[in-house]
Amino acid sequence: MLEVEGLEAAYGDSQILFGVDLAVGQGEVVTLLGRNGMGKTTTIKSIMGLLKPRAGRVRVEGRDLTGAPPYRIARGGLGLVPEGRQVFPTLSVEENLVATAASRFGKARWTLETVYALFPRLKERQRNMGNQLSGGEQQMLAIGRALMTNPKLVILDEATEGLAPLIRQEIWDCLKQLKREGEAILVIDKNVDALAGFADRHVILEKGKVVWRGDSAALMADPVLKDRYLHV
Amino acid sequence: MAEPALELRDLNKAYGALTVTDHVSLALPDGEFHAIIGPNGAGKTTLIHQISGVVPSDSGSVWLGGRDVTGLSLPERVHRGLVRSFQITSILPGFSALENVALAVQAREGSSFRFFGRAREEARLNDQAIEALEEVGLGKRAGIRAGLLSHGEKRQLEIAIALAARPRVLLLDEPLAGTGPEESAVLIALMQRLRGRMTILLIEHDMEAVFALAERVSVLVYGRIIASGTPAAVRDDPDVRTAYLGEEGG
Amino acid sequence: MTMPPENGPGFLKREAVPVLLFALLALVPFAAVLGAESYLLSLVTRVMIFAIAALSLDLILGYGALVSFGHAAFLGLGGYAVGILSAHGQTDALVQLPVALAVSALFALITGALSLRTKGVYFIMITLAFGQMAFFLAVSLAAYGGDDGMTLPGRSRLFGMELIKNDRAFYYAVLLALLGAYGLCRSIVVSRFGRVIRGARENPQRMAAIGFPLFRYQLVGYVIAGTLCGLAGFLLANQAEFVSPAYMTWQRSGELIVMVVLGGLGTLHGAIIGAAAFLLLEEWLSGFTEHWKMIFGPFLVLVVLFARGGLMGAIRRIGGGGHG
Amino acid sequence: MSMTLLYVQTLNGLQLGVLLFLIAAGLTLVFGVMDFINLAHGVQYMIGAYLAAMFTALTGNFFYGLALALPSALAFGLLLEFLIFRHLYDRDHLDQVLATFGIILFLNQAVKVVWGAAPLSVPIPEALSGSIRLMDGLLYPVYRLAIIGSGLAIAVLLGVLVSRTRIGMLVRAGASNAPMVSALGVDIGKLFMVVFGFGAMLAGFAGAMVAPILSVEPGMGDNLLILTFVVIVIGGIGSVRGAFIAAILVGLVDTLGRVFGPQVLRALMDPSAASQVGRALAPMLTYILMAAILFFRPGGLFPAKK
Repeated sequence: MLEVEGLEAAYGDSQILFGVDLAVGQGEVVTLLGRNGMGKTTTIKSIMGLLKPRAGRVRVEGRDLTGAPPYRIARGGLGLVPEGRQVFPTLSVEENLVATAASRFGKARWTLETVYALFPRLKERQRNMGNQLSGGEQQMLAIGRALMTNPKLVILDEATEGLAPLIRQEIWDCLKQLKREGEAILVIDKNVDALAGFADRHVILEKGKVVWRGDSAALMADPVLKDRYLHV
Repeated sequence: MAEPALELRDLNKAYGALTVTDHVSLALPDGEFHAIIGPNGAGKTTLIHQISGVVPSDSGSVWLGGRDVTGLSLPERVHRGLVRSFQITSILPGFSALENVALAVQAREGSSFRFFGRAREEARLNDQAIEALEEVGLGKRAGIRAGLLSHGEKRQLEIAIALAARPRVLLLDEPLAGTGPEESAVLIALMQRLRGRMTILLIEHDMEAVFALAERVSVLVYGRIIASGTPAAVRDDPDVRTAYLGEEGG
Repeated sequence: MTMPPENGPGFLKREAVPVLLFALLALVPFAAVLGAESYLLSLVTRVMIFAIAALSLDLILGYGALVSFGHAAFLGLGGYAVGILSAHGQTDALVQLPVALAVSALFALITGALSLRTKGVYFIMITLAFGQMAFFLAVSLAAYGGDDGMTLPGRSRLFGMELIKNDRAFYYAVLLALLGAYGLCRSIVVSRFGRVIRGARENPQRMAAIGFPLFRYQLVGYVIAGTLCGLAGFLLANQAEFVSPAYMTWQRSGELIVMVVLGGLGTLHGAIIGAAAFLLLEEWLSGFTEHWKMIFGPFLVLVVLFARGGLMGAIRRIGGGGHG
Repeated sequence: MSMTLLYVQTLNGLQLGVLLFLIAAGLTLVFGVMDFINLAHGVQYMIGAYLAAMFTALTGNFFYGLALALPSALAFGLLLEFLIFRHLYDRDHLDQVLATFGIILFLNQAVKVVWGAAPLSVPIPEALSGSIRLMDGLLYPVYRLAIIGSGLAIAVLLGVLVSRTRIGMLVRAGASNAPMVSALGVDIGKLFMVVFGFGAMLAGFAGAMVAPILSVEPGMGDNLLILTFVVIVIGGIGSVRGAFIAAILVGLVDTLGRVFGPQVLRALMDPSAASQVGRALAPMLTYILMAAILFFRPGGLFPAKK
């Protein structure tokens, strides 16, 4: 589905990624873990073409899209829920969902109805402007917006960052449901325990390099791992 | 009791319906090395912007050595001794390292409404600048164009610029962001040397650095300070582990 | 990379371009004796006057990255100060020049204070609008010729004497003014003040964070530039013995920008070369065809798309010399 | 001052406002979505007028002329975008200013070569000639009413387009966060071409509509362009709604100021001084208005970004 090989990226002369390898298969949930500043968001930006990679390959379903403009990568089947949510402030909730909606691969799984069913709260606020929402609602909107492009792989960059515990739980429940429905997901988060419950595989980044990869059982079995790479 | 060097009283900031900082209060006694940690989106950078005067607060006040500086602009706060660095390297790439620092000296002392004389050759400014550069270990690189310095050296330069402004309170916004291991080590040693010489408020993700440097640590989550204390106390605080590390239910 | 000492043996080499430039300008009247004296003198006088205007713009555009699109207004203000005072019988430069400069400075202070509150595209459009405001003001001055402009009774006097009536004397007066303006700008650029302005071009946020309230410095820079351009306006009115709203059309402001960029941003002698290049090119092309703008327009587009750094950039690339 | 004069001048102001809006609408979106400063937008207006004059002369019918001028103006705008503008999007504002300035120099001269230096005139179409009595003693030319009417109709249409359609949503989204729109699968370059072409056509339409009442001449778009900038700055870059309100405001202030400024002053000072001062002040009114609005709202009335 998504294959990333030897990805290197830099802002100006400060290199952030030093050869990241990553793969997400059909219907698979993969997490990208690591402390802040280790290059997780940069990895996502490089995958999406928002940052031109210095080296390496990004393939979506076997097609090489390295260095392609973001819209072509998105059309390849990636739906981005960006860090900081970035909902469109001057569009209403419904417009945020509809504006970039698409169904590029046959019949649309996600429509206004199904997204509203997933997030009833959004339906209540459909006439509100993007900047009139709380943080949690903005996050739901950003997820709904990505789903409306009917992607093959949803990428969530810090989707629960800065949210209250109850709202977080709601977001995770939603991810679980997406997984049950066969959606492939690449998720960045720091809440290892919550993710370990339903993610298939994990990748840990440390200073721009992959330092560990494995399944949930292996991750949970090794407490040293968590303390070393993820914790305070 | 002596006035705190820096005091935040009930700072608030919201963008639309989104609360970014939520009743933040904090007092740093003179000479303390204090660190703020917290997840992305917790409002750390906004808080630094509010303290330094880049972003106006919705309510609350900032006090510097017992004086209210809430209404002052960023440059005015610098003149009162409140100096900051930036998360994304912020230097003058076309100027030499020396001139980057000399400008900070120039801003601090004497008029800049002088239209004659070569500023670059003013020994009074350059001597102090050299001093600050040597302090951070860039003495030999003074003549290099700042844009040509390595990333780590740029971070050092930023600290030299801040030092040249003679801060009483120094705000460091993720000084280690984007640095490699060797570069980090140099910067951590530098911060170690600054400890106790001025009041320092550090925002940083590198936990090892934070716990090695800070005397006290505050944890910012959802724009609120949920814990504040010695590194050891904060590390073991169950609330911190739940809220920050996501260990729901312990 | 330490700077070479100011008066070392490298001085002539480093300063070759400006030294050569001014030597050339000083010799023009002698070459003019060979023929077509009045044509050449008046053309080069005009070049020098516009060079002063371009210099003043370079100060804020090249060194301060302030894309001011209303700079021609100051040409007009300086010119109209001469025209209006002359119309009321006040023909002495000792009165006219201070008034011309003061009016320009005041206009710069007011419009600058408003424009500098904004950034980027807004700044460009607002300076453009204020320039246009000055233009329409001149058009509406029916008592002073309105649309058609006004003819001056003669050149300004100095202590009641007609010192610059002679074209050659006027030429040297303008050369002196250009030299003075150039020297002043050079001094400002390397001074403490100039360093603040240049710093603001590179990174305004950094400058604010080390304690510079930039608005004040940029405003003073804007006023200096406007005042200096007012001087050019004073000279222009004297050369043509005529002022009209055409001095301050927005196209003229655009041409001033073109001069600065052609010569190379932030190189003061580049502004002089740019002014010369623009006016001589105009003169030369319009010798071929009245539609010279059809050649010049695309030329400009091509320069933007393919040649960065302007003519001085090209000279530097060929000569391999550096400039701080 | 008579009430009739006030009505007539208000209508004139409205007409100027509507024209300004037609030009400003495309320009403000181009600024907003691509952060691109396009000085050459005023020549689109001029080209529209020339095309209308040419096609009207060829077909002998203004409406056919208009119908042919619109797609031609669109095609011309797209051609410019393709040849030059798209290479300037990631350049700085100074480069954009210079290159589009070069385009103005070229086109203002080119129309002289193609259509001659003398102004062209277009007869007012038969169906819209004459005046209509709006009320007692108030006669107003039908054609000018047609301009106001069609302008307002387009404003409404554009409002619907921007607020109701997918393209409109994308344009608004793009004005606040273009990279995000792209990351969601929208080709922002193509979106921009659509906006640009449409904007060029609207400006061309404005030019075509005024062809019968103004003289069609080189440089006719230049001064209007500056007023359009004022409109955009007042309205807030990237906002169509802001552009509409600001355009009407500027149209009214400019027109009424010129006519009534001196009259108002006459009540305050002696007549000859009043008419002098009034005539000098009137053309500055618009700019004073702009300065005042910016003083309180540096981002304009309806800023599209945050």
